[in-house]
Amino acid sequence: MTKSWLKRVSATDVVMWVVSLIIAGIVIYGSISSLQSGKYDGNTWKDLIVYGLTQGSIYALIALGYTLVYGILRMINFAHSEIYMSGPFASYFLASALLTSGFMDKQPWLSLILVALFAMFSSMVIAVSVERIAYRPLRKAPRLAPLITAIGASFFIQYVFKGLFGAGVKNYPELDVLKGQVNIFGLEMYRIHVIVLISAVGLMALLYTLVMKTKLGKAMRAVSEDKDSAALMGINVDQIISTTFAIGGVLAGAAGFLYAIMFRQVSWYMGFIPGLKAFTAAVLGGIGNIPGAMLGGLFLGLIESIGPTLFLAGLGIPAPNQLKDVIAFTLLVFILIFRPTGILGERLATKKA
Amino acid sequence: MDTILRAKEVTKRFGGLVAVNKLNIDIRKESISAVIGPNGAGKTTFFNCITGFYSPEEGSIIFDGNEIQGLSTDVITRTGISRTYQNIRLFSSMTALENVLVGQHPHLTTGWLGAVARTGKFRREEADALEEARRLLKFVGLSSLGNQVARNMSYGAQRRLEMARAMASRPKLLLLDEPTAGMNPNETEEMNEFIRKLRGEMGITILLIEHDMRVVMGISEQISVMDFGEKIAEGTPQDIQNNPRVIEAYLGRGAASGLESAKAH
Amino acid sequence: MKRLFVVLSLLVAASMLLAACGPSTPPFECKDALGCVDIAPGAPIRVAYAMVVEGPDASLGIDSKRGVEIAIDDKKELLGHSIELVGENTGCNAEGGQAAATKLAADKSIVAIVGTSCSSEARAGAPILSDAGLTLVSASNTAPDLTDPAKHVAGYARTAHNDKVQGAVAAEFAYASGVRKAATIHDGSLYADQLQQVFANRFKELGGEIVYQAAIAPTDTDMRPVLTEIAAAGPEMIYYPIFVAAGGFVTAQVREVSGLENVKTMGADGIFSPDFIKAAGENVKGMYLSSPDFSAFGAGYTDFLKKHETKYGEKPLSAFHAHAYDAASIIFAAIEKVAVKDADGTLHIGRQALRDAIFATKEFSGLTGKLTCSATGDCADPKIAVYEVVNPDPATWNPGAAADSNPKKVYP
Amino acid sequence: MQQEKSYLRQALEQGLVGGAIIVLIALLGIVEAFKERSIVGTVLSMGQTFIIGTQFLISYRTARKAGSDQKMAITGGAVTGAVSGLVLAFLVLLSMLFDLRPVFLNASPALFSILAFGQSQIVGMVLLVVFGAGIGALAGVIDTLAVRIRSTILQIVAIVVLTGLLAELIKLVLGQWPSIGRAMNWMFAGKGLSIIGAVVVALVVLVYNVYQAYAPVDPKKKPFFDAENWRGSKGYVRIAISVAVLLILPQILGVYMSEVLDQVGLYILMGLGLNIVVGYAGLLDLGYVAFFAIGAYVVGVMTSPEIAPKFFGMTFTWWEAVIPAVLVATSFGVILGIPVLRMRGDYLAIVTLGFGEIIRIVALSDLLKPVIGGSQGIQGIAKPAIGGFVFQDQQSLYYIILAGVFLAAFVAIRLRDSRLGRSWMAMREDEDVAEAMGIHLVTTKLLAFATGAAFSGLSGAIFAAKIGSIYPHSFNLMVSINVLALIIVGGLGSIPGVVVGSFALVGLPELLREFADYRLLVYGALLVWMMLNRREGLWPEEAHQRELYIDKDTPADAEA
Repeated sequence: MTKSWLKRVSATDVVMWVVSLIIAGIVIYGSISSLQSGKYDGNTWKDLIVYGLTQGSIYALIALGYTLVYGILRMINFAHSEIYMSGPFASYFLASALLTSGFMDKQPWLSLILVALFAMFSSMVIAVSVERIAYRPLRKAPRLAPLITAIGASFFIQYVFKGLFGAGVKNYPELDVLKGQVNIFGLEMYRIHVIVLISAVGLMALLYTLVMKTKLGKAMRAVSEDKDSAALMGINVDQIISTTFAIGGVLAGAAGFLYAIMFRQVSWYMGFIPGLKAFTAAVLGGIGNIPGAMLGGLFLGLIESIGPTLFLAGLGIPAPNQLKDVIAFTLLVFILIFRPTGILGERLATKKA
Repeated sequence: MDTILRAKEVTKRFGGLVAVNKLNIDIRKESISAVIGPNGAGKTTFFNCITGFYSPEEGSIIFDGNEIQGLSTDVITRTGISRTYQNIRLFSSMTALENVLVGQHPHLTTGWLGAVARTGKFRREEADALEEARRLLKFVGLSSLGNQVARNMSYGAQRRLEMARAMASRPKLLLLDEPTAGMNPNETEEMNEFIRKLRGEMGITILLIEHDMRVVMGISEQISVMDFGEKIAEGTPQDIQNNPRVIEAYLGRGAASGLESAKAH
Repeated sequence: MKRLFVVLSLLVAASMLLAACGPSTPPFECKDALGCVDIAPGAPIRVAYAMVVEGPDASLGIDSKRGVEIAIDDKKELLGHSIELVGENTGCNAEGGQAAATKLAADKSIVAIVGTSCSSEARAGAPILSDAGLTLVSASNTAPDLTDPAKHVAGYARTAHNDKVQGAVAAEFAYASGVRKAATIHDGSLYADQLQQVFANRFKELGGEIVYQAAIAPTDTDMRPVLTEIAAAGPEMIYYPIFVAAGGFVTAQVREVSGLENVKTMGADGIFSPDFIKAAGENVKGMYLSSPDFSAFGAGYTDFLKKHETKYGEKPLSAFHAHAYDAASIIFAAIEKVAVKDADGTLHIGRQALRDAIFATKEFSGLTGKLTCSATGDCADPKIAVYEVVNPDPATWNPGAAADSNPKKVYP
Repeated sequence: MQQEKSYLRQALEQGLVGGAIIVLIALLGIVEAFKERSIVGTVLSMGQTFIIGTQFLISYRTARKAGSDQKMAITGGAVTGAVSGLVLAFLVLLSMLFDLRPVFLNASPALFSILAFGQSQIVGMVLLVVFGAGIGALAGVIDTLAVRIRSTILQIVAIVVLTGLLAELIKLVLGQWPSIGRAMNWMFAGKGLSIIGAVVVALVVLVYNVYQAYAPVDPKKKPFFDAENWRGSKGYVRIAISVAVLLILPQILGVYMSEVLDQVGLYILMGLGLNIVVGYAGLLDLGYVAFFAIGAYVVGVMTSPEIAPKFFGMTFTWWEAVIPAVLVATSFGVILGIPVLRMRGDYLAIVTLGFGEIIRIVALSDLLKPVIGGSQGIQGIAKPAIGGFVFQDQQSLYYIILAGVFLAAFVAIRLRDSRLGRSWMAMREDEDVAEAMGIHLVTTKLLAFATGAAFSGLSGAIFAAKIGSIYPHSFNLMVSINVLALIIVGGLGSIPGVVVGSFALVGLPELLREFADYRLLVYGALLVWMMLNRREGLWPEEAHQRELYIDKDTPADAEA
């Protein structure tokens, strides 16, 4: 019996276990020594968690765009990071117009809503146009072709924005209504964090309802399962795909807007890194899976925020924050080893023989 | 009795669904056997368990005296089991010859360095493999189509190419998943002849899944009938034709008439 | 392609025939060790830039390039010739620097070069340019080793100040203002890493303690985790000589982190710009910035800013436009000094003579001060001052020592 | 009538599209930036070429659609041209009404002055429409000409513009021999051609075309690269000549062109490796730069006098370091491969991408700064030397790169035609079935990964020697994306495709450096255009051409 058991264990399994054990060992040992060092009090951890969640909720919103598109077309929409960038970038001009006209001081909340809507709208327009021009003609092509167009579209959009609007960093106005702290359940939190968290969670809930409860959502799920059958059932597949891109664009625009009011800087290259992170988050949670993208985003934000301090600082590694992406990607590998289709699993119809 | 494959209490579940339930089947060496049953009876799942695509939760599969359940597909192939697929799965952008060459993979040994250095051994091996591939193509009647890309071949040719590819690994047991699906009566008859020839000339044991009762009754020596993942009958074609449970399983599914016509045949 | 080849070979053949028949003027005899550049009457004098004008670091190079362009506008003409600016993108990396240098080196009509932008470009590119007989004056390379006598490349000079000076002044100021525990942040760039290391070394020498040396990526936006980490080490000052985007994020977020509500903050010339003030927001008030001493800056600087705004429709993008202006001006002055005009009006510029003239620059009054080049090419007027931002409104940007200046000089 | 109407509507639409493209070009600052860059003397600047060229092409497209009706073709062309001019005039109008500059950086007075032909804006607007109509009508007229005349005219225009575009490079190459350089001076003006130069180029093209028209056609003549031409005794001569040309190329082209060739060569080397991973084995690897970095860093650490003595007590020569570099890169390929190769498709893509980033960040980190220099990089890396000869400059390093490329291509071809190559392709087509053929997936994938990593490591090792100092920033994601794009643009799975792709995506952008600001913009647009119009690549592998156009009724889908 032992012999047949051994036969079922390949060398690669052993290597993977060893790798996992080493990672787990570093994580556990690092965490214990960080916690024991006494350098960080409870407040520090609370802060780090809040930072992680706010950043993570932005990742989650972007990740939803990746996941929606992936779920329906099985393609990585590399240009999604630029869709995310274009919204807040375009609405920067609205924001500064509102600021110079004095309207923003008089009606800060209304202005913010206008700016947010404009950001979502701009991102949506870009998302739909990209789909129409660059992806739709490639519906029947093998998956590398749309991947390359996506990369091309991404460069194109970036450099068009840079060329049209300049290479410099643009700053969103600082608003008094976004400043200060509020007390929520006894926790002192910055108002801006609360706004970002609540908006993000609200949008995600909205999306979830849309996909799970409405007729449109049902059609989207049907197209995702099987395009040909969906078309036979009278669903306009192209239109559903466009709508999916539009929804992804709106969410990305919203994410960009939240980013812009939190960090107050927009630039033509701001999309690339968050896009990459959000895609990682989508995979982490299980690509094609909507709750997975949300979870993946929050998880990734959290790991980036507390990871360096928790895992690495205790090991005496210099400048651990520099390595936060290393932590994130290593954990991604670690999780995919044990759950090859992400934390919540892939929601795709996978066929085998 | 010389058994080549023995399935003992094999069970495969997908979530709550039991696709194969405590299946026991013995296959004699150099026989032609068939597994029949209505759609969704678990026949292909059973094939997938034998070939290692799925790992059964319970039970054991013994091939040539070794337990093979749960081993990976490539290892099982090397022990001498080969198969074709219900929906043809060729390497569609490779040529017919290349497809058969890939099938010979387990019997070629040259590695990375040998290929780069093009050693004498490599050249001999490649030449032999090519000759063998040509021979197999000729055997299935495709010798003129060696350089055709698989995707561009006719349906029947693709079926036969798939068999040539399966035979290239020199199996002791060949699993055929609906070899005559989508064929007209003439083609079906040719395929029957071909399967018999396979067993006769090459001494291969054949296990097939089939819907077409004419084929099953015509060439099988032993038939197992599955329904809802369980074996409901087993025996010679005559036994099966008269088995009331089998008829019941097929009734209402439009296959009863098939049975009738097979009887008349 | 094939056709093009045919066309070309025919052309070459034809013109060789023409050249054989045509009369040829006796050439001017060039005695320069590195050869001469000959400029026909009416032809422009070609000066090149080697800067990063594309990609994420583009603002650094575009900023310097504009400095050169304004210098050309101001100069209008040189010895009766117009000035033509050509140039290559260097990408702020070694391979880009090498490729650009190779291309510029192959163009025999180029007189001198303003560049490179990043120190890594200079390390890969300067030897190639220097070997080709060219002299390059960088406006923004600050890495100390470039002018280190052991490593200096003959044709390399710079108007940017050496990091050794700036980092040390920053440390001295910090210590003098009573800080004993400092933390530093760098962004993985050569510049920031070097500067914070010089700062840390000098600060320790003075008797202070470096409690934490952190690093971020230039593309990071959420600095609160790293600041939280720094807060746990309890510094009295954080020194982050990084660039506008990341520097803005650090400054904007530093007060949100508990434990850092009252920490002093300090940056360097990479963020000495109104853009940074705008990016950083309210929190920038009270922040210290080290930069060239503007009281030593020529009066022309405000004038320069005005021209910049008219010409490009925006404020300077980075910190080295004035250095680039000066680099170009030094080159122009040197050309005026060494160029020889012969009988038919052709201008001859000896490459070695030009190089010597550039290195001999003395008390040259430029925008960034009185410039004197050392034997290893350090031309900057190394007077570094520390300024305090007194007003977070970018519109009030007017660095100096006067009472209403912002930022206001506080050291030395 | 109906048909005519719909055709005119099409012409109108085309005009709007063309107008939008020109407005984009103008607002991106391209027109203004290249207003002084001449193509032909003072007659034609590059800025103008962009506007006129776009108008011409789009009108010509419209005219083509008219079919045989000559009047309609000319009208259609004129309509399209006029509409595109109208769109541009509208932009000028906008600029009169609003200050566009706070939003559009390049909407400067200078731009509108160019657009208005230096006239007042009102006059300029009228001129724009008239001029556009003229160009459009011209395009229409050309469309109606006989095929031979039309193609000659278009060729003349295209070649004159192309020569004008590359004039500087031609001058650069010719300038190596001062006498030739001087003798050819009359051809050039500024960065472009002189008027005489343009006329001469046009004449030469014309003469060539006339000659072609009357020359006897040899029906047996095969395309240059046809395999037939390269066999037998005649083939050996051809091969010998080709090799000889490759060997003297850097000496003819000069040091800058050699630099370009070197860069292209390094990317070919990487492309050949990634082609095995993606093209043969079908594994999407987005972190390929990691192995390039590892190769470079191993050479750096072993040969740099600043670092090597700390670890080895001595410095190694480049030749001593290159083997370890390739081996270390290969072993990293295997180490990375084991955990990730069980993942499928896009999971593999993101994990490899992550791995590439990990290597870069770790190289940059303060953690390893004492070992590999962190942000300060490694300097003083040794150059290869044989005997007393040092491969110092780009012209001599070319030979090292050439040797590397030949070695890699040789290995790639031999592997492709072996049992291993067949297993890779089988795996790419259908992983499950491949496994059922007895192919051990992990081993086979690992071999692909390791081979790819080895090529990349070799490329990195040569790169380190060429550049002399390496920094983590050189090893960013862009390199991986570039290599992936070039093998796909060249033709996935095709070895000549890798070469063509490298020249197109690495060589061409390097040659057209003056467009630095717009390089990636054009790169992006080109990638999209390529995939929409020529998906199989510039030089596709036979079998792949079929695979990239999966027709609907083919049941066997590799992705199923």
